[in-house]
Amino acid sequence: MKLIKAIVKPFKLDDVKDALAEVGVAGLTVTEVKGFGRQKGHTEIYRGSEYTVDFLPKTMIETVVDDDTVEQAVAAIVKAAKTGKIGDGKVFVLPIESAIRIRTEETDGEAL
Amino acid sequence: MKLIKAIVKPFKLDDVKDALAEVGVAGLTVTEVKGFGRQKGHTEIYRGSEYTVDFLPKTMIETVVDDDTVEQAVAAIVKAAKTGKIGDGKVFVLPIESAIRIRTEETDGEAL
Amino acid sequence: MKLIKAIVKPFKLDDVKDALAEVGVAGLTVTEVKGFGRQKGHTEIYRGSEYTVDFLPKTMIETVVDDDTVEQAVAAIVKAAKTGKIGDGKVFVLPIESAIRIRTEETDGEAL
Amino acid sequence: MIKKSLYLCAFLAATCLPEMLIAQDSTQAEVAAVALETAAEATTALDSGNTAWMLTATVLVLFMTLPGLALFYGGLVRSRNVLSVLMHCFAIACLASVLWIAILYTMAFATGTSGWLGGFEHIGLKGINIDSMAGDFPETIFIMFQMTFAIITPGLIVGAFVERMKFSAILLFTALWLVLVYAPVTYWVWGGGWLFENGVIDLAGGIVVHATAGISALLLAKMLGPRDGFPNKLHVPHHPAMVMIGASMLWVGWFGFNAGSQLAANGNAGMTMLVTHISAAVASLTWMCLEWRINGKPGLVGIVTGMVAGLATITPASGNVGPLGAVCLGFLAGVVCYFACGIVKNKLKIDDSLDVFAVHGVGGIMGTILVAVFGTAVFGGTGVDDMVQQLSIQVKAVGAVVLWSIIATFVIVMICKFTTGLRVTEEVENTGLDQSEHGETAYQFE
Amino acid sequence: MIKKSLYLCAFLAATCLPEMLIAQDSTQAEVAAVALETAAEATTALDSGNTAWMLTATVLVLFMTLPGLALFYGGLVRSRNVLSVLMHCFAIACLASVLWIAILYTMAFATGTSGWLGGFEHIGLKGINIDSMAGDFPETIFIMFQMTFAIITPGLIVGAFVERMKFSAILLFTALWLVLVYAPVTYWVWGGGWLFENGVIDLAGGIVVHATAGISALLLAKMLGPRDGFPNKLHVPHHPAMVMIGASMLWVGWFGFNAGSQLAANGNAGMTMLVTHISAAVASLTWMCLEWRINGKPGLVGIVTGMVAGLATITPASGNVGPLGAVCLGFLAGVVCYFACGIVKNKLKIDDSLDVFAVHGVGGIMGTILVAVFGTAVFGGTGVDDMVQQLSIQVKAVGAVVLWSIIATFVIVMICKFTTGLRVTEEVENTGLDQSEHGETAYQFE
Amino acid sequence: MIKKSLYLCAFLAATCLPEMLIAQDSTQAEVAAVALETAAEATTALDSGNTAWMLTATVLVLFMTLPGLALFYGGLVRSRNVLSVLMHCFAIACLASVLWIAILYTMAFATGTSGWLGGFEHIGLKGINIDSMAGDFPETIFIMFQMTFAIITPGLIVGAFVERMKFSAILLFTALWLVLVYAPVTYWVWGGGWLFENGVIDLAGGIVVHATAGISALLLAKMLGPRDGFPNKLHVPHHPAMVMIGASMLWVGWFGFNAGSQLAANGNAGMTMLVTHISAAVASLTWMCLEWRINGKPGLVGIVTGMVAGLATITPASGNVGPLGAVCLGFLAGVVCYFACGIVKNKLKIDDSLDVFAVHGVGGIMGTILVAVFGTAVFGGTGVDDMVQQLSIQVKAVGAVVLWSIIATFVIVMICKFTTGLRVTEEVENTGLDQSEHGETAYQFE
Ligand SMILES: Nc1ncnc2c1ncn2[C@@H]1O[C@H](COP(=O)(O)OP(=O)(O)O)[C@@H](O)[C@H]1O
Ligand SMILES: Nc1ncnc2c1ncn2[C@@H]1O[C@H](COP(=O)(O)OP(=O)(O)O)[C@@H](O)[C@H]1O
Ligand SMILES: Nc1ncnc2c1ncn2[C@@H]1O[C@H](COP(=O)(O)OP(=O)(O)O)[C@@H](O)[C@H]1O
Repeated sequence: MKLIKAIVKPFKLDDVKDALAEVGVAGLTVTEVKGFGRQKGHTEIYRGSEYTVDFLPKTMIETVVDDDTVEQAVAAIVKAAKTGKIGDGKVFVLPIESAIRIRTEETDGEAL
Repeated sequence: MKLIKAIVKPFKLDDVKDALAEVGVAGLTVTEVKGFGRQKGHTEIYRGSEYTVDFLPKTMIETVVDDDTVEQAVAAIVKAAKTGKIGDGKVFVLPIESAIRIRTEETDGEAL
Repeated sequence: MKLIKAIVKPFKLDDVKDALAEVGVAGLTVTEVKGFGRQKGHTEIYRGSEYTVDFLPKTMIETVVDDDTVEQAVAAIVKAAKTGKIGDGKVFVLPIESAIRIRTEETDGEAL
Repeated sequence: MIKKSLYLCAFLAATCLPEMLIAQDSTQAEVAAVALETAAEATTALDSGNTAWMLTATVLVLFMTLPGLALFYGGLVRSRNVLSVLMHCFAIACLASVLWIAILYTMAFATGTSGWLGGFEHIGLKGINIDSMAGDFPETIFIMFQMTFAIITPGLIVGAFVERMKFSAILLFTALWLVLVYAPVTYWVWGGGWLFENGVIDLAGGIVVHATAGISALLLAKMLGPRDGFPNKLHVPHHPAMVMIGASMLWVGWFGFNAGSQLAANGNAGMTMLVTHISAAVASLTWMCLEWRINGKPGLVGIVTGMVAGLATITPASGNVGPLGAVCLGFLAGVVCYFACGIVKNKLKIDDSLDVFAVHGVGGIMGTILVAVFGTAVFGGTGVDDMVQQLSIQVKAVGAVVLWSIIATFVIVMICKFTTGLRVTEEVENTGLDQSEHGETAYQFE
Repeated sequence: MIKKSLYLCAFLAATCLPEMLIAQDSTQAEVAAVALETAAEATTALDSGNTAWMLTATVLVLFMTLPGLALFYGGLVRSRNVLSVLMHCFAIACLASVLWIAILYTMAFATGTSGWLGGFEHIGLKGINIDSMAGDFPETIFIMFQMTFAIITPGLIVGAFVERMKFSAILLFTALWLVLVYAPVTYWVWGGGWLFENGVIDLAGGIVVHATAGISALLLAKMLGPRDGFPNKLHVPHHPAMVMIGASMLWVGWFGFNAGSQLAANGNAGMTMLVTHISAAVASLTWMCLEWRINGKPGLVGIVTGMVAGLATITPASGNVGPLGAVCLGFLAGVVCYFACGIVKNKLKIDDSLDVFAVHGVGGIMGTILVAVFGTAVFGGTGVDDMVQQLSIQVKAVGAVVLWSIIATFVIVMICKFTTGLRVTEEVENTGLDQSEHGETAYQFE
Repeated sequence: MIKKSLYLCAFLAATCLPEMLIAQDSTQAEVAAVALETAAEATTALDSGNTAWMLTATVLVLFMTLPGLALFYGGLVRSRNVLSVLMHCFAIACLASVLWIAILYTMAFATGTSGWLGGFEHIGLKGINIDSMAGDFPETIFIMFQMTFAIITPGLIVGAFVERMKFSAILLFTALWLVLVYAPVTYWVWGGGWLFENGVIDLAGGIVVHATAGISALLLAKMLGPRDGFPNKLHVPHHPAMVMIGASMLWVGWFGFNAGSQLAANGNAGMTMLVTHISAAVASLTWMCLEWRINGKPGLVGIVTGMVAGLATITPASGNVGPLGAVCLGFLAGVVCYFACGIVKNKLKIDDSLDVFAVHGVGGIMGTILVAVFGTAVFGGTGVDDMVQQLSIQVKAVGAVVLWSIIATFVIVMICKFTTGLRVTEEVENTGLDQSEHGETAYQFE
């Protein structure tokens, strides 16, 4: 099992969710985050003074998938989230050692 | 050391925290997240139109524990967070390579 | 590649970001979290009644770096985030199996 | 629901009978203070200045509830229940408005045949037209002005049952309470009823508004039971700024409430405005200093609570005290209500969640009684010649109203219990009323 | 931009010519209802009470837009667009104010040479001074009072184009719309023009405000196209509490709107206030009950929408109906506007995003027509003697104004399309207008 | 603390002596503009219309501070300091109220023995009763109306010291500032003092309110030092919608401020309302256009700041200019204050955090001086016959008041420094004042 951690542009969330559903991933957890990277922040100007806003709003999608679904899932995310413009984000894959569904105490593959 | 990542129903946060304290886990980090899974979202109806709310509010609890505490900690979380109803959430366990406490620069086991 | 997960005091975010930039880490993702640890929460008193606030606002910084940058990056974070007072936070290091930049589909080292 | 409440009315009427016979002695109010001649009798010419002020005052008092009180309360609850609180206040306002024109106004202000209840000649506003006068301004405005009081009074009770009471129960409770408590007590005190006859002083509702709401709130909270987590694991107010916004609106609106109750733009209204303001300011500072001293930190929720306490306390007295009396009442409001909050929670162990009783009930009752003291010339007041006699009238009035509020509220709550049910399920309480009862989410910041 | 709009004026003037000749027959308004003698002619003495009320009413109506309407609308959109909505309302208010004194006031209220457009004698407020009177209060206040109507009317249209229209287009649209639709229609109905001559009833703007804004909003929404995701993937209102705050301000401000339109603090104002309130309360409860029944849950956004529907509906009728008529109108407002919302979205498939047409347009038109019914003595109303005749006048008036609004709005939208452009790019829409168009972020809670 | 301030009073009194002797020549104001006869002298009958308007105006001005100004400022700071700003405004309002009745009112408005300070006959409101009149309305209302000015003026200064000043220092500063700056200057200009004698024009407080607050704010900000991160690493306003809500309340309330200062509901009040509104609208649009041009994007915070600048600028002039003058003043307000913001930050490098000086100070001073120009008949104004002479009076008045504000503020800040201390610790600043100073958290959205 792997944890896929994708950081994408906020308005792509629905597309990514749908794309994941299509490859059979039906569980995910979403966090509103702020990102800093090549895409530079912006300045907001109030009363003639500039304020630098370094961080941009991003959405982090975390989903745990079976080993053999990882590739498809990552591909699905990349496809759905891509705009081709800077700031599209990243996908990271981390190892998971175990998983458990709280309601049923099923573990690992069954827990997803 | 392991990172336990538990996604639970928001109102269970206090119970989980207390349960973890009981098995000696006294440090944790909490994020408000939105979850998508078997438990379906809901519709909100405004002025006669339906709006689908796919994501449900969930709480993500992350805690790093020693290898030999993992099992108890997971069990404690599961017990405290369970309502038996759909949407109770998951617990994932990830490997951690190192830890450091910023204040003292203690590392690994001592850092927790 | 590793994922560095640092939980720090919120007002240290800018310092940490600058410190990371100095060691060449220019991508990171930030989440507002609530922390529970040795630093105890506080009580707020409204109309003569005490309300315990167990959780303190913290900022979680996640950054994925090359294996050979990890040490410097962790050191930079620790240095920048330290106040020496309780509640300074932790740094955890997790293994990453793969990374991909959505925009270009570059992978691993290139994706960062 | 309607059948049941009618039944109750009958029951209560029967209960009241003996008392009514006793009260029969008291002659009818010769000239009702709130001079309500029907159009036929109206002789006073319309005064456009007073009319302008009463229009404005009416707007101000409505503003106190919508959105003032709603925000004051809404900011104090958890974020998952804030919409429900706003909904309670809003729906109660609408319901009270409709009941007011249907039946409450006539029960409260039409000339009655005994000292216990007004007549029914104006049922459904029968007989009211553009030319009807209330003194030197149109009766329609008097109806509206008084309606805003009937709106805010059950609104105040919301603070007692937030985060756990069923919406249907709230509506039923409100309707019955307005009919059984608010309308009769208004008649007794303002409409020419027996307390009015006795010469009770209550300019703007220490008895009619704050005592009734405060006592009923306490009893309702007790019967409803506490919120999950009471008293030690409750959550902090989710939005103190919202509390402050609401409180500020209450402050400015309260000038309509108190100075408007003089029913004219004159020197009395001016003095009422002045003493009202002074009491609010002094009570705020008093509460702030107490918090600073006791908790180490002066808080925003605290200072604005002090303000509300100061306003509730001066309300009945604001037509009789002078600046000195206002300073004293404000100070007492700050001190007494501050400690009352703790007592209700820690000694009585009642989850009167937003301190309706401790702030409004205690304040209103205190002001009602103390007007007998601070309304004397010694304290720069006017209208109280014989302090002791007035004191006894005031105490009697408070006693009677408190007693009646308790009896009626008890009955009403029992009715709700066995019809709509009182509380939401534990699951609903956990999820929050916004989502579960109203299908909405308060903050969707993406 | 200015050149273009002048050109348009000329074009429209030419178009109107034939109609104007026909209308020539109608004699000049002998005594304009809104009695605007210039200072020279003024003979009525100033009444300080009426003046006080008109000052207050003006403040109340401005408060309806700033911040009332802005919040009512702002809470309904996504959090990434809330500032843009507030900005629209604010900028429109400023722009309307400047245009009002420059040219709109004279177009709407100066004595014209035909029934179609007011004169130009007060261009740039020429000839107005401290002593100018409008009846028994200063004309300056009349100018201000009417200005607040010219502010809120284009403000209402904002609800049709939120989350996607270019800011520059909004400004241009508003300017042209005020000149081509608002000012003429105001003259027709209130300023002594042909509909006024015909005896149309519209106390506070069922036609002038709600019908014009509602129809234009619908057409604009259609021409602009829907938001991304319409109709099935839209996002829920981001802040229902903000909606309720705004709605409450609309409610209290509406007393200035309706009762202020009586231009005096008298019995008419009182009755207008009363029926206005009743309609709002009844419509709110009606809407709430419908939602409860149909969706299973009574929501906050719903109840306050009902309130607005009730207020829009009573507006034209509030000078003529009695309490019973108000109850009926409120009930109809709740039912009809409720279903109208669904029809616009699901049947017409127009993204009139915040239901400007379904709530304001439908309500205003309904009230305008039904005043002929409920204004009769049978329903306790006043001023309508011959129901059938009045009905025909009302329908004619609505028809003419709707027609003109459609024509003019179509032309204006085309102008905007070819000058400023109408819509933001898809990327801007995705990012949100706050950031992209105004460079700001609404909520920075760290 | 009290001892110290008394000592300071004595010191200042001594300092003033020489000047006082010089001023002795000027005869007592024969008939104070703000005609304050004590009850004994009152002969004018009460006018209910004017009374109604003054009651309303008082409510409006209080509303400007609570919650208007508080929100305007609160939205501009970081989310961790918003409650502290609301607390500052609220506590200052209460403190100013109490001081006003205790001592400030008599210092400002009782007949003094020199042109420098009012008498002490009304200390603690001694001698004021229900029958006391101020012209044709009750003196109690005049006291309240003026009190709301004493509330908002130190409230304005809050913008200079947000996010870093100790709460105790704020209270001490406010108390001393009201006694040493506000009350005397009010007497000079409005209470019959030497500037009043000289014929200075300042209808509603360009000098008394905006110049004093603006200058003192600038000096205080300088002495206090900048916030951590100034000027390049500051944080954006956390809640522009809150800023806009507050600004809107300021706008509507400002009609009470300016038109209320005419102390009657008459043609003067009407014209004042009109020009006030025009200036606000023009300044808003001007600021918006400048931002659009210079930054590429018109922002919400910008347009509402323009509005405040427009209102501050017209304030002193609003009794004398006509619509044309208002357009000019509005335009100048937009341009000059816009650039003043940048100058204070970038040239003077003073962290006058919310631009109190650049907006209020500069605006108020500009309006005070330019009333001599735009108040002439040439620009459609009234009351200024000799422009040059009036100009010299206005400049002299501004000069004297600015000088005195600087001296007194300097002394007061030094006093605070050595008693309460001025600034919170760095740790407190980092954590935020809400938590550290007031023990509360602003937003708990779970
Ligand atoms: N090394 C990293 N570790 C964690 N998150 C990162 C890293 N680099 C970028 N990110 C996240 O990805 C987002 C997009 O990255 P950015 O460099 O701006 O654009 P792109 O992905 O198109 O190259 C950032 O805002 C940040 O949230
Ligand atoms: N594969 C997954 N990866 C990450 N988070 C998941 C995954 N599946 C579920 N979750 C999280 O767990 C929550 C509960 O899951 P759900 O399937 O609704 O109910 P249950 O856990 O009872 O089967 C979801 O809302 C989501 O936040
Ligand atoms: N075992 C843990 N797992 C995850 N997060 C932790 C853990 N221990 C502490 N934290 C996080 O680090 C923060 C600081 O820890 P704390 O024990 O209060 O102080 P210190 O790091 O100075 O010892 C906590 O608020 C929490 O967010």
